[in-house]
Amino acid sequence: MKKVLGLALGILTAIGGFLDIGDLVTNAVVGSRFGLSLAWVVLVGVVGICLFAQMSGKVAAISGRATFEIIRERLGPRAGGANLAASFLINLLTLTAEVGGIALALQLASSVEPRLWIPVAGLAVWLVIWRTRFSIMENVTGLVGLTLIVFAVAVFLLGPDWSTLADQAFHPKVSAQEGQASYWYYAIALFGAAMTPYEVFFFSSGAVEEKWTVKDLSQSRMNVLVGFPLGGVLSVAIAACAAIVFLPKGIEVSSLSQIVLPVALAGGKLALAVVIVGIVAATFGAALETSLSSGYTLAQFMGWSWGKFRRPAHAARFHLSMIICLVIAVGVLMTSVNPVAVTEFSVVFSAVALPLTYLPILVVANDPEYMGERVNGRLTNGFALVYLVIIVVASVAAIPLMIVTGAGS
Amino acid sequence: MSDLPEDRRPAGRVLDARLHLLDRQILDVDGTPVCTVDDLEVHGLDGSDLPGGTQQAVITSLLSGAVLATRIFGGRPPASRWHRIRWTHVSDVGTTLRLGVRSEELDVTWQERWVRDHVIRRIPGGSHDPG
Amino acid sequence: MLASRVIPALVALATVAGCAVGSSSTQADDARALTDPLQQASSAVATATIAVDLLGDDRVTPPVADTALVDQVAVLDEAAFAVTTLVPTDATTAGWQQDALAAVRDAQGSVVAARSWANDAGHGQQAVDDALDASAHRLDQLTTQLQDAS
Amino acid sequence: MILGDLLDAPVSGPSGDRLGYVVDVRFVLDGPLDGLLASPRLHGLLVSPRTGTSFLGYERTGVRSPALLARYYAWRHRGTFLVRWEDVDSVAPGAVRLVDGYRRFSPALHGPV
Repeated sequence: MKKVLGLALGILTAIGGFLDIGDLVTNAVVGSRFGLSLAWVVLVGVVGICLFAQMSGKVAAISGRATFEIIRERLGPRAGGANLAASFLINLLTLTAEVGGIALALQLASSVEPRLWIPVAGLAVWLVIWRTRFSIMENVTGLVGLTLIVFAVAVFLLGPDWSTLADQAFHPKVSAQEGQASYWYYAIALFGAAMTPYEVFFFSSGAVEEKWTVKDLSQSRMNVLVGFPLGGVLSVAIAACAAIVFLPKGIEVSSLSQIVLPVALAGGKLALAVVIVGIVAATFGAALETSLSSGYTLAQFMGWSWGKFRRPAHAARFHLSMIICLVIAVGVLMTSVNPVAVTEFSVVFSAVALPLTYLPILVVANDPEYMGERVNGRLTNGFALVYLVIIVVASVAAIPLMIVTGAGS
Repeated sequence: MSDLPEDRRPAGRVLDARLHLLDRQILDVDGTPVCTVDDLEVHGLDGSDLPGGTQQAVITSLLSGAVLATRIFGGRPPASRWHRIRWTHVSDVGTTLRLGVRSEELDVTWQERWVRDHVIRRIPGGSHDPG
Repeated sequence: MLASRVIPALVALATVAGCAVGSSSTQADDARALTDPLQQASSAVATATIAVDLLGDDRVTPPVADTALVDQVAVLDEAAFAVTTLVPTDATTAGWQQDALAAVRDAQGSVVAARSWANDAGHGQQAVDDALDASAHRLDQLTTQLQDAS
Repeated sequence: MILGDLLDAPVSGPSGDRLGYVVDVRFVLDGPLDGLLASPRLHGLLVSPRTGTSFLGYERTGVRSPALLARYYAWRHRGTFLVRWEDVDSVAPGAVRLVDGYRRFSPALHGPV
């Protein structure tokens, strides 16, 4: 019984933890402009993150080594250091977006302008990192984030024309008005939103934090293989809501306040309250994960003592670097930069940086020195190579497409 | 993989520096991360560095700190800025290097101690287990 | 490795590319450059309409409606900026620009009025809805006209 | 000397002809006992005709999968050889010179590590 509960908890947390501000914004924007014609990208992204997270979790559980230790060791200080610089900056960008997302969601709940919420949100994130146990932190935000299921409920309540939605999803067409370049630019953005590198840093370091062993692998595999795809279903539901309400009216999503309107239309104030709680939990959870990831990447590269399971005094530089990152994120947001715009950039750059983290993990997952007999099987390697190609193509195409489309505008 | 003759099989374990030593995590006797192997110091047994078959050369210390910056950007730090961990302290070489001493007792962790004493311990809750 | 050096440069480039709406050469180019902000304005007015209707039906809380409307004010600001910074090629397109600016300004008025109403300070919902409808209609007409010209 | 002095240094033969670059340095744990372990004895240098890029370990270990990656890295570093430390004549900053009659060995690592 206890085992079943543990399994259920893990899966529910994975669903709730899957969505962050990047998924929310990108799916809604894409839904309002392209309907469900990019839903296939979510599928590709979800399979990719399952594969990648599963591999890095397996490496961490068996060898006890987290992702960035491996990157440093395999790529050496120069290539590894460049990788660190890129990953760290993108992580910081994502952290900024998430903290901004918390503030925007709190604005919806209170009408108090986001600039007043930003320092509060930053402080709250830090307090949780400073004082709360890892498992509590992960389970609470994950479970509360599960309330985002209201997007899926809203799709049914809106009573859409299902054949239109199915037609968009299964026979993707690019409207003449949007153009091929925009379509593919948003395809990469969606892919980057589903496969953000911080999820992998967090997942593998979390495995070390929670002291996973080989025994925990089947549980983690279930969490990933069931939880992430269900999280992907919620992503598509967000896009569907926007496709049903906004696409016919020619409305382009550019703010968080628009994303919640279809839910209110479908379910009234109650649904609205639930979705706001869900967005706060999802962005707050992701803000925790990205802050920790910035500490993890830096500490693992430098060989510092790290981990939430230690007292802050026993991982001093790790905690100091997270404090500095949060201060920077809050500082950037206080310049009145639009968090939604920051989010859009962060997901695209996530796609750009993905090969840098993916390749070393793939290599180590095949190294018997680390993995013993549990090296990747042929099937996993087959999939992994297909994804290596997809990831490299997306990474190379992202920036040219960004320039051609003027960042999708 | 090549037509070259096989080297004689050595008596001890073979360690290729880049593959097995450099950039690996160093853990202390309690399993606390200390630093990474940023470079290695090698000396001849008679103290000179000359090759030429007259004498053996061995690794005397693991280095960390400023040598990382020079491995990335080039150049060579002055010897005064090398932080050494004597090979004497190494107890095991695997996917990590284990030491037989505690992290506290080593020179290389001075920054960690400085940040701990001047910043982290001064913030309330910094010395307690997460609740 | 390349990424760390190239990214900042490309961000700058992308930003510049994104802002390069201002200068254009033919009538068709001008029409196209004006259509984008007009569609943006239409999107803002349509969002405002949804927000007003939902508030009228008591399906959203006042803070959400207010936030949605403020966000649309910001979108209209962007649209107005894009229209005002266009350099027209000739007298005809200069006329279009004036029309577009008037339509966007009108939309701004409607959304601001809607926000006043949402904060219990304006006229009744009917008046607000009518104003939004009229703005939407005006924007649509002008957009169609410009699309035909481009 | 520190290892940074040796790694990536150009290697030339006895007559000054350029042979390649030091891509790795091989040690063997059979030196005099130093604390808990034997000290690692400098056994030889791995010299590749091409420079740069990490090996990712493919060249010398038994790792063969994913096959495409393994083949690519093995191909990039074809021609790599091992020279023993006895066969090194001198190490000046940025230059390694080998003795007359130096011998090349296969760079492969023996058995499971």
